[in-house]
Amino acid sequence: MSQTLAEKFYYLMRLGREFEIRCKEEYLRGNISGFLHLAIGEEAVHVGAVVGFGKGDLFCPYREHVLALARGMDPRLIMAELFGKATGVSKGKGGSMHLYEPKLDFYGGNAIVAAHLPHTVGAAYARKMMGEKAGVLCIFGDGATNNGTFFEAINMASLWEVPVLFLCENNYYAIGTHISRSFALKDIYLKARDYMPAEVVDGMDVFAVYEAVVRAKRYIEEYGKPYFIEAHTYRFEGHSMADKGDYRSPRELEMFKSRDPIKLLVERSIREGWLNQEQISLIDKKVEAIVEESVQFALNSPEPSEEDLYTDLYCGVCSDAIP
Amino acid sequence: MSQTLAEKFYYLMRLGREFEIRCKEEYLRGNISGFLHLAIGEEAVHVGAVVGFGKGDLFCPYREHVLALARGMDPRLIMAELFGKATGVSKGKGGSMHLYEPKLDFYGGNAIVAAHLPHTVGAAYARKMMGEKAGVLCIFGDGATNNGTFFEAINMASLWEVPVLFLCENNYYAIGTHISRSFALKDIYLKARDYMPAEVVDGMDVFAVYEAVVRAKRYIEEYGKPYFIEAHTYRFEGHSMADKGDYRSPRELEMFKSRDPIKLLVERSIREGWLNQEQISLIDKKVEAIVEESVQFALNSPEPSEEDLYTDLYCGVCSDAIP
Amino acid sequence: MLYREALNLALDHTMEHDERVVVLGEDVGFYGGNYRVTEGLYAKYGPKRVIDTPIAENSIVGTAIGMAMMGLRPVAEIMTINFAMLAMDQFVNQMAKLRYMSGGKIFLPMVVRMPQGVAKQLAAQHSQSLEHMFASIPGLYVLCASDSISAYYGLLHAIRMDDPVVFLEHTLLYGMDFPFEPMQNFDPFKARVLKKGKDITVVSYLKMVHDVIKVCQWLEERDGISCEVIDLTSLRPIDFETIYQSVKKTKRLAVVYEAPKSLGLGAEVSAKVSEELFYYLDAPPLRIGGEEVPIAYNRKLELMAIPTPEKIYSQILSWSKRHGL
Amino acid sequence: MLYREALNLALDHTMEHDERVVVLGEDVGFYGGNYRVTEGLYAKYGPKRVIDTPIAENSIVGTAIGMAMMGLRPVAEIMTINFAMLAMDQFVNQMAKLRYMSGGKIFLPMVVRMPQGVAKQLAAQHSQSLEHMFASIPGLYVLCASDSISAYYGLLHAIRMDDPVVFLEHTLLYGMDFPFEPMQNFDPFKARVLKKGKDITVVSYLKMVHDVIKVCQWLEERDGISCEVIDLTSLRPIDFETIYQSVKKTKRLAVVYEAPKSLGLGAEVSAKVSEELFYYLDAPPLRIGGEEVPIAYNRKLELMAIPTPEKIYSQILSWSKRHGL
Ligand SMILES: Cc1ncc(C[n+]2csc(CCOP(=O)(O)OP(=O)(O)O)c2C)c(N)n1
Ligand SMILES: Cc1ncc(C[n+]2csc(CCOP(=O)(O)OP(=O)(O)O)c2C)c(N)n1
Ligand SMILES: [Mg+2]
Ligand SMILES: [Mg+2]
Repeated sequence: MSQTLAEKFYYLMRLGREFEIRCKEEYLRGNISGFLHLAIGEEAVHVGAVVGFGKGDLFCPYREHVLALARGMDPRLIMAELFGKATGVSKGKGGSMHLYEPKLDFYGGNAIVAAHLPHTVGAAYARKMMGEKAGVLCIFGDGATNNGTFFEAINMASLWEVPVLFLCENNYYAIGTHISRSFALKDIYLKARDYMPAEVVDGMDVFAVYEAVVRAKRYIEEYGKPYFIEAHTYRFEGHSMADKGDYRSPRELEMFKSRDPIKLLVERSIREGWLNQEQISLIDKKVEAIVEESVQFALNSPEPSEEDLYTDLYCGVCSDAIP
Repeated sequence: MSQTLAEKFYYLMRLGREFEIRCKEEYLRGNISGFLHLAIGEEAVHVGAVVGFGKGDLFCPYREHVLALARGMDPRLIMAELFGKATGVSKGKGGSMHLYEPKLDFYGGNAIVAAHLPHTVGAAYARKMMGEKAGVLCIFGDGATNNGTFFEAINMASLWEVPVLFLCENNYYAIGTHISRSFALKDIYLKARDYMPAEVVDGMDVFAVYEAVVRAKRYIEEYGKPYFIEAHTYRFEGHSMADKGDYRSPRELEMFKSRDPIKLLVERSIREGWLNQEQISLIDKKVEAIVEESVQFALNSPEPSEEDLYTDLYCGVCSDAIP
Repeated sequence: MLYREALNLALDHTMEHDERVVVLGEDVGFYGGNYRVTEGLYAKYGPKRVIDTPIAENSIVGTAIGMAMMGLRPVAEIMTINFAMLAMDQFVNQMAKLRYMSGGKIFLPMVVRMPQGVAKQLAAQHSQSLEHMFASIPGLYVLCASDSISAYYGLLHAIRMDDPVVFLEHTLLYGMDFPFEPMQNFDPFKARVLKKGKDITVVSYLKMVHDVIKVCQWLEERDGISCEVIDLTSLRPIDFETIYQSVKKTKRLAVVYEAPKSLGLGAEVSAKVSEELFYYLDAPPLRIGGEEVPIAYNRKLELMAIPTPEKIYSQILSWSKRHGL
Repeated sequence: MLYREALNLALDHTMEHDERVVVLGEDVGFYGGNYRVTEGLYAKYGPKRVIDTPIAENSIVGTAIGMAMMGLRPVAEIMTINFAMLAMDQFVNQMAKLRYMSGGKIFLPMVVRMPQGVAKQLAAQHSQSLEHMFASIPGLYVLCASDSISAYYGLLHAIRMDDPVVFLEHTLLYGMDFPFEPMQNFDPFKARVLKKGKDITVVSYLKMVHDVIKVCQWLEERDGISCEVIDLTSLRPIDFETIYQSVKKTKRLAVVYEAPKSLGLGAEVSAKVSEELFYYLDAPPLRIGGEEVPIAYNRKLELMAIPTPEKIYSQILSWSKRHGL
């Protein structure tokens, strides 16, 4: 079990990491543009949570490549989206911050901080009403918890008893502003603990995240009620490609990099005998090939056509279900 | 001391009560129109808080006649405002929900639920920066605490360490919706207790409110930080004149009416020897005269003139202070 | 049939026939709604489908979006358009854009209903016509209803659509009684020609339509001026074809609306007609809108700030005279 | 001087001379601002006057209102206009109305600055021109700046005013270098005639002004058409006098702006000029605005959705030809 998991985690985290390193290169090459937010350093949260949550709907903020990959979205379709191509998962209309695939129960990407939180409450309400138990995984940052919308959603989720797992990835910064400059409490989970079970987890340890999420998932499925997890993590890059991230001391950065979640996973997996160097190399090769293929796919894909300007705006049909 | 206070409380609460009973009559007579929210039943909170707070700025919701009276606003100017007259405290442009008098540090009346909360944070920030200690009294309802703006303000007040006394008057209802249908926690003060000292007080007992507010005021002045009080109270009337309030059981209404704050005050004052029947009658007469005078004043006041349509919109001048 | 009853019937009808339709908003459930539009629904369909919400407008629209994503057909009520200002992010950035940004993968079969306009002495924060803020956003449909027929069939249509619809009502219409007749194929995207005429085309919507009809009778009786009255039941898109047809005939256009005159629907209708029918026009398009002020509590100032039948009448008359009618 | 530097200098100047001026917003302090407009101010004036806020737009504007009530002169930054949708209640219901509702007892000497418009591939939720939402609200002033002179003097003027001002910038202008010269008596409420001409009046504002200037050179060189270019540095109120004077001369009006064409500033300028100068006009007023879609991420679709110099050129040209120039 742990072995299978370790392999899966390593594959997904490595895929996420290499995919995003390549994104960065393609951005500098001019193939990707706009805001590009990398999750390098935060892979344990993204992979641990998505794998641990399993079946259910996923709602993310703008930093969602790794989340999409972990959910099983085709890397080629993501890369094509970042390249703005018609083959992209959102037909080139969304870009990095707007990956959607309802077939995978993956509901984006949202570029407005905290705006998706009420969506998750409504989604979970609907799913529960329709008799589904799987619930919704809602991911957001530390900064998002200062916005009124966060509190409205927490209250409503608790009041209406809907199965949302609120997962806050606390990377200590909202763009250039450290949490100590933007909120009054020491711990984020305190903001939710009166409304639902709330806990803190080490977001650099993918197993810890995974286990916490599995526990939480069991709770929300069993009781049909919300749960809150605060995962401590760190982004190794700037907020987006537009930000150098130099408001953080080199010492701080070093400290967190010494706990690189992929490094931690590898060390532990080797120590426990879950993975050996050979397996790791094999995965690395596979990942390399996948990433390369995704770039080639994106490069070779067509741009949207001119007609696409006005498609996908309205359905243009009236549901015939209601007499 | 208690005697002086009892007399003051009785005078203000009786004035508030009679003033609003008269408002109701004048509304039915067609002299007052629009939304008229009466605070009948909630006088102990309004009077106890304003008297207890003393010096400092006051920000209120739309149910603010008694608060304005307790702050010392001329009843004639309030009544004239309700009559929409040019002599009204807001020149007839604001009406019941919008009484303002900066000379009394009285900053309204706001008809958008919770919208004034950030104003109080900014006001307290400014006052503190200018070296004033008195701080700001911010009054709002139970329903307001479900709005995101409430949480944003609580967080910012705590983060910026500004002297705001947040006073929530919990009358159990937001229009026709009981708190149990709109929020997830049992107690409102829980929403603030991680950010600042927070307590609950019996809002039907004017002395209890007064004492809690005096304590809180001492705290915000001494530390320059916010404080939270939840006062339990009840409105005896509908939400506004447009609402019959019949979603509440007669039993519930009776129960709360048996704790009418004015009745409680009179009983205790007589028991303790602070007031006698004669004094009470004297005050009642005085109040009666004041209310009558305010109505006469309003009746005899002129309407705004046609030119007033476009006055008070812009200052139209540029501050000459900045070179 | 009362306007409010028409809305209630449309909700009731769709809820009865489609379990996916749910209603949510402040006071809509147990209390029956502040304007009694949802009266009786709570008793009939229960708290799971008639949902009382906290006072949290952004999240009312936001949760409705989440519900719609998953296949429910929510009809959210924002108590009045004034409070919708708290939900503009969900309207403008979410509701209107999710379909486009997702390359068509997400669709939102949802309606947000709300009353707007100036009632009686509710003062500035409760007296606003803000339709242009919604009608200007690509990705939204904006319908509105001036009587019980457009209320009933318009709302029915809105709920049946698979796109997000903002449905505007008017506070003063709720209690008004209008003739009602069953209709086939009511299409809210088609403007209604409520009265035929030959001299002036008068375009209006919501409550102003009734004032316009009255004024047009006066004009006909007193001044022999014949107006064609067009009622917009959709503000996004606007049915310009119907307007063009009429203006080609009358050669004169007036637009009457309650919002401040500048930068509203009147500007759009006027500009568009100028663009398309410049050489047809015998007079500059006339806009009759509100004054550029917040609405005061005082009744006299309030009435000064919005079009009244008297003002509409005299403005149309003096404009017609100035321009040779 | 860089546009962003001009804004920074205006802030610095007023902060230096008036202790009541404070700056607040997300990342404006320690970080120096996401567009570096507030760079250096934190070090110079300290955290009490350069205030980092939580991501809470409604309360950023709301606290600024409270500060202004008490006599400070806050300059709040909303990171981009897209996020201002979360603060619309404070803009529309509070900032714009408090003075009027209080019968003039409250005044709000405050500014909210924010960039708007379409930059490069930021996608729908970060690419919007929403100026009409603010410019349509009585009680607000809405200024905007197209270059370093209007940025510096416009912002200076805004901060000096005792009324609430929304100050609009454009994301793509921050890094642009413009000639700067000290001026006496710059009045942002007076539109600027940037170029004299006799055939067509072209009204624009913010970034589009520069595209318009370029297009007008093309028109002059290639087609012998002479344009007068007017730059609006205020969107509420709009200086129609300057526009009228120009149109009386040219008899032709075009308005160029980035927002979706319908229901925006273009509609207002067009409608108003039709109303006032109907008999002067030799052609229908032309609006050149964006398409009625959210902005896609893909660069080609993005450029299709907004006016570009090429599109502006060809639209003006074919319109002039159609209408006999
Ligand atoms: C409502 C809103 N305000 C501001 C922004 C600009 N913005 C984008 S990301 C961000 C910081 C968010 O911080 P956090 O929630 O901690 O997420 P992180 O990027 O650290 O994961 C800000 C302020 C936005 N997108 N939406
Ligand atoms: C943002 C907003 N939403 C809705 C309303 C309509 N409304 C007016 S008062 C009210 C109830 C407020 O309840 P509470 O805060 O408990 O105050 P109370 O009247 O009970 O003192 C509502 C929903 C409003 N004015 N503002
Ligand atoms: Mg963060
Ligand atoms: Mg209440």
